[in-house]
Amino acid sequence: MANHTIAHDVYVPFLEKKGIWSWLLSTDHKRIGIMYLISISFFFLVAGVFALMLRYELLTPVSDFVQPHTYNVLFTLHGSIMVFFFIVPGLAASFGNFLIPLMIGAPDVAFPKLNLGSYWIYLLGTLIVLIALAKPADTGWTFYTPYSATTDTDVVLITLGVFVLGFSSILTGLNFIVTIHKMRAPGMTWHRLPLFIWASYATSVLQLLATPVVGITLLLLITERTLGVGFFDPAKGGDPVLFQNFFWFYSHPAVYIMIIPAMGVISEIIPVFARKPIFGYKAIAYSSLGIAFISFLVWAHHMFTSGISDIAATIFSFLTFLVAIPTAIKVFNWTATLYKGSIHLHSAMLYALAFVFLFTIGGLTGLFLGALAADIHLHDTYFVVAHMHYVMIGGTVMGFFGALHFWYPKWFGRMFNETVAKIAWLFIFIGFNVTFFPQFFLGVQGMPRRYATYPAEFESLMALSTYGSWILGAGIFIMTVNLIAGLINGEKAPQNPYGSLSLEWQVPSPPPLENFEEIPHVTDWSYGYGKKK
Amino acid sequence: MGDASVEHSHGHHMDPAVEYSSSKLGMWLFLGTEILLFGGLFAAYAIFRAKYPEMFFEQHVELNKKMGAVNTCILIFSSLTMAMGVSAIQRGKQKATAILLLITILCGLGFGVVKYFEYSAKFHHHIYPDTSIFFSLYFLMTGLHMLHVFIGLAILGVLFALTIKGKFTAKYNTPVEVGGLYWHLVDLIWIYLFPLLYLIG
Amino acid sequence: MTWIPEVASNLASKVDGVLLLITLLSLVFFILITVVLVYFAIKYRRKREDEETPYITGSEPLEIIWTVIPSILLIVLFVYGYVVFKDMRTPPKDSVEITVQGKQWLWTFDYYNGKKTINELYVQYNRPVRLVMEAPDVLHSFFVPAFRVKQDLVPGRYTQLWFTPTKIGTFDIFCAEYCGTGHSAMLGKVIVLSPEAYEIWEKGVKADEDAGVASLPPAELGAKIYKEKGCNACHSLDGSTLVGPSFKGIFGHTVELQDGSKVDVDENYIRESILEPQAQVVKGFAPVMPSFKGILSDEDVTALVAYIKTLK
Amino acid sequence: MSTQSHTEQNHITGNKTYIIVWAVLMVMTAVTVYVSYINFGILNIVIALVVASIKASIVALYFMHLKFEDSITWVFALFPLSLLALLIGMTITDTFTRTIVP
Repeated sequence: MANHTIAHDVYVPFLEKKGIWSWLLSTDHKRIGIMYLISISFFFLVAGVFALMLRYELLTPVSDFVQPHTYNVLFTLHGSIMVFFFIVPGLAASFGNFLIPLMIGAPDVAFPKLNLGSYWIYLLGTLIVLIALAKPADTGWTFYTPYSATTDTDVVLITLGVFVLGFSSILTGLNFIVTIHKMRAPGMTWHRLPLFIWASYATSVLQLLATPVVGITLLLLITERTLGVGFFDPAKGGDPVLFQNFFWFYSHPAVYIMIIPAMGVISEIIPVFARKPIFGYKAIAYSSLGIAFISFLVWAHHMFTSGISDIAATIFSFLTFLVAIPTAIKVFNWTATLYKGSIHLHSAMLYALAFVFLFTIGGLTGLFLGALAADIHLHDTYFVVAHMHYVMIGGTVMGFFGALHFWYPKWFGRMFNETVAKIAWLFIFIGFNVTFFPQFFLGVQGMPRRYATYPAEFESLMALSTYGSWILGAGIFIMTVNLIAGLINGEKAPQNPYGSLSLEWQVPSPPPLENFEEIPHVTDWSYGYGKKK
Repeated sequence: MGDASVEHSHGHHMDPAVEYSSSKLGMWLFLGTEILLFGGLFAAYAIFRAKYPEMFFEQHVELNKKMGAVNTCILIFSSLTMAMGVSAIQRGKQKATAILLLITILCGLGFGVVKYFEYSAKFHHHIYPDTSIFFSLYFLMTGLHMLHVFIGLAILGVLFALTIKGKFTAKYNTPVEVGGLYWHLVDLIWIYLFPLLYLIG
Repeated sequence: MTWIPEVASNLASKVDGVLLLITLLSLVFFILITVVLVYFAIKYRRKREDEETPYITGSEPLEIIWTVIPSILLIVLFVYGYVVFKDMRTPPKDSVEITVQGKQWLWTFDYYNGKKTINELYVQYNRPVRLVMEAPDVLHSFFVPAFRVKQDLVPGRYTQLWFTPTKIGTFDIFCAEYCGTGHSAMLGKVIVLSPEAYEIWEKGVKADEDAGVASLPPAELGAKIYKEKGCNACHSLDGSTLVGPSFKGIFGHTVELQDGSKVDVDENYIRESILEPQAQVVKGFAPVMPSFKGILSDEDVTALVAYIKTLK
Repeated sequence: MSTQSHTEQNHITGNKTYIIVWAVLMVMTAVTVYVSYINFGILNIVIALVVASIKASIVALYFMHLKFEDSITWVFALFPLSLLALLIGMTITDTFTRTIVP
């Protein structure tokens, strides 16, 4: 054990203080990050268990494990919790909080108290939804009207909870934007910023400006159920499709709120383990902003069969193809970064490579759904389910797991068992593909989503998918146990185990209370690996 | 704010100039969010106004134009006193600031009182949010706006109390200016609500 | 196992063309990226800790190439998707018009000659059909995989779709927009008849299959109705619970109602439950069954009662 | 970004400017109310919205000091408005171009 008694610069790791209030009242971005990390991981596991139950029910074509209503409730909870409690706050709130000040050389975010407030609002939202579980909604996470306005399950509370969570998301985004604008260390110019920061910035803009629209939409749904307002009720002159327009105005950008931070993570992991400068820094940086911007323009591609006008469908299909371009550019640049590198297949790097591979599949299958004629056939089938999970698990969750393994030593000051981590990765990679790849075929064959029972002709592929979910579940279980075991008895982590040049690795592990003894002066970007000619 | 139980406050480490510009930028960002929160209602208004012009025309006459106009004047005046209050504190005039803030608060309350009479007149005539699409819009838009008036009043109340306590000076007055921005937004939204609902319906 | 459902409409092959082109392009890019990724990951594996790597930060020509080429391909895909979409959205003038109603959780079809069917859509081989669709309750979506057509039904307005069947046979109809508890049971069939068979069906001389109907014993007629009118979507025969109570052994049984009172399941209770389903709902089930008044004749109801009696 | 922070801090608008701004706002309010009593057809909407937008701009520029803010504040003041325009524009495009079947 090191002796901390040396006079001047006493190193107090931020994890030093104990006791529940030292957490719940802490305005330290690293502690708030951990609280988010614990919360979102908890909800990820809970919603994951729901997913396993859903898949178990789908093992056979008939209802034998749960009844259709229960099945519908389960997929509603699985979707709502995964989306609003795990993946939207997700990387942004946990790793964003932890990393943004460290990476830009700041002692904390711009508004530390507001940051803590955001977390409390998040907790409040979870509390409301917890109460809503007394009579859980069966609407699906999309809350489409008129069903959501008429079902006799409790839609009001769960949407109110989501509304509250939205404010947490908005305030976090606001905080990060101001932090990135105002708190950068001297010399940390925009073009020296780590790409995770660019990604976080783009995400924050989306959180700030897309979330209020879903807020008001859900509020309108609540007033529809409580006050008898009829904007979405055809009997009162309203339009159910309007709800979808409003909902997707947020929820499509929300997809990018979920995925862009993961893209940022990948852009950090790959150069470190390839020991190469990131290829096409500016292209990756600006494509994050580009994706964020275009994401506002494509929402109705979720609605090609919903009864929107053909003109609107055509415009949105065209714009949808545009968003594929910046995304493709990123994939090419990540791949090119590996060229002539010195590649170390650390578990974090394996997750990063899995991300590139799976996200490519997710992105390419998106083309099917963006093309008007093809989408007519594939919409609301398992093809969409598979595509969405390839982007969300293959993309975001792989990025999340990669981030967990990559920054684990920095955050907690300990190491996990690398061999076990690799085994877990293998399970997750195989399990994921076995679960979701067959669903592309199911979708093409016409198997609709959200079916509690299904025609027998789909049984073999559905069963295969269920078996895959068991492998995936096992992988996540092994990974969780491994990471928790590392916290308890892992080796002490060195300051910079991978030789990264980014600022967060230049402070001790775990970082001290206010990050830097002295605010650093930045003179170069953080990707200067390799030998300059 | 002013949560004393927070273990270690980073705020003190921040350069005041950075803190000032950060707070202002933060508030502007929040106003952007607010605009899009109202945005859903504005979009709904646009669609249903275009779909049912007759309904909007026939029903908007039920609204009391005079009361709406009075409230518009009240809010614009409160914006004036708010802006003057910010200038006053930037010059270090604490007393003038307190008085101006108080007038702003009274205007806000006055707005609330007028709105109260308007709402009760509507209820008296059995007009409720579920009466028609137009009145749904009327109640939701003005209701959400009213909620913002109340939040604004709460902020102004805190600012007023702190001004009296002498917390703000020519050097440190960020909260007054930032709070003022919020109050102006309340005015800004009303500037649109008034003609949309009362005048052109 | 087939990769794709059979091609049974004029639109299906066009949609398959789009699917095929995107599949090919996707495969090219997928293989390209995967091969390069795996090759690099193996070729440039770190062998020694002190390996030197070159300082390469990017390449403008490459950036331009991999921006421009995908952009062009994407525009091609958009245009192709749009051209076929336009076809799918433009019904020919001479289409046969059929009104479709989707409600929780069955399909009804109204034909121009006053005929009405439930969960079975009769169309003629090689003759374009235009479906005008509406929903009284919530969103539904009419989806026939073999025809590659899908369109949501939206309360408060009409939506449409069209197709020309190019294969005689029976094809699945799925509801593809989530609509509540019975969503996955909201299934139907499109029955494509040859012109001759269609003519017979059209004239209502319910020729071949229905010829003997009148003379069928009631229980057998009931069994037929049970399947054709969609009772099977919600009521099982094997005792398992779907949306509504199972028919197995229900006759002569005493059931508990929502308000806790009890009622014997006799002929009159079954009759009432078919014609006025909301009157006495069995406890634990949602009051969601539509009325079959006007859809089932008295004889039909009697036949159903007779059939339910046989389900011990 | 932080190059011009010194000017921001020091700008104090005089009360005279505020009162002029206020007077303009009041006059414009009177104008819209007056115009609303005359029937110009579709022009009523246009006039009301144009006047409201001018009023809103004046409030933002002077009362809210947007005139003296840096470019990033301008971006975040205007970008939400363009998104709002997009939301309204595209939902309207959809709603009013749906083909009417029978």
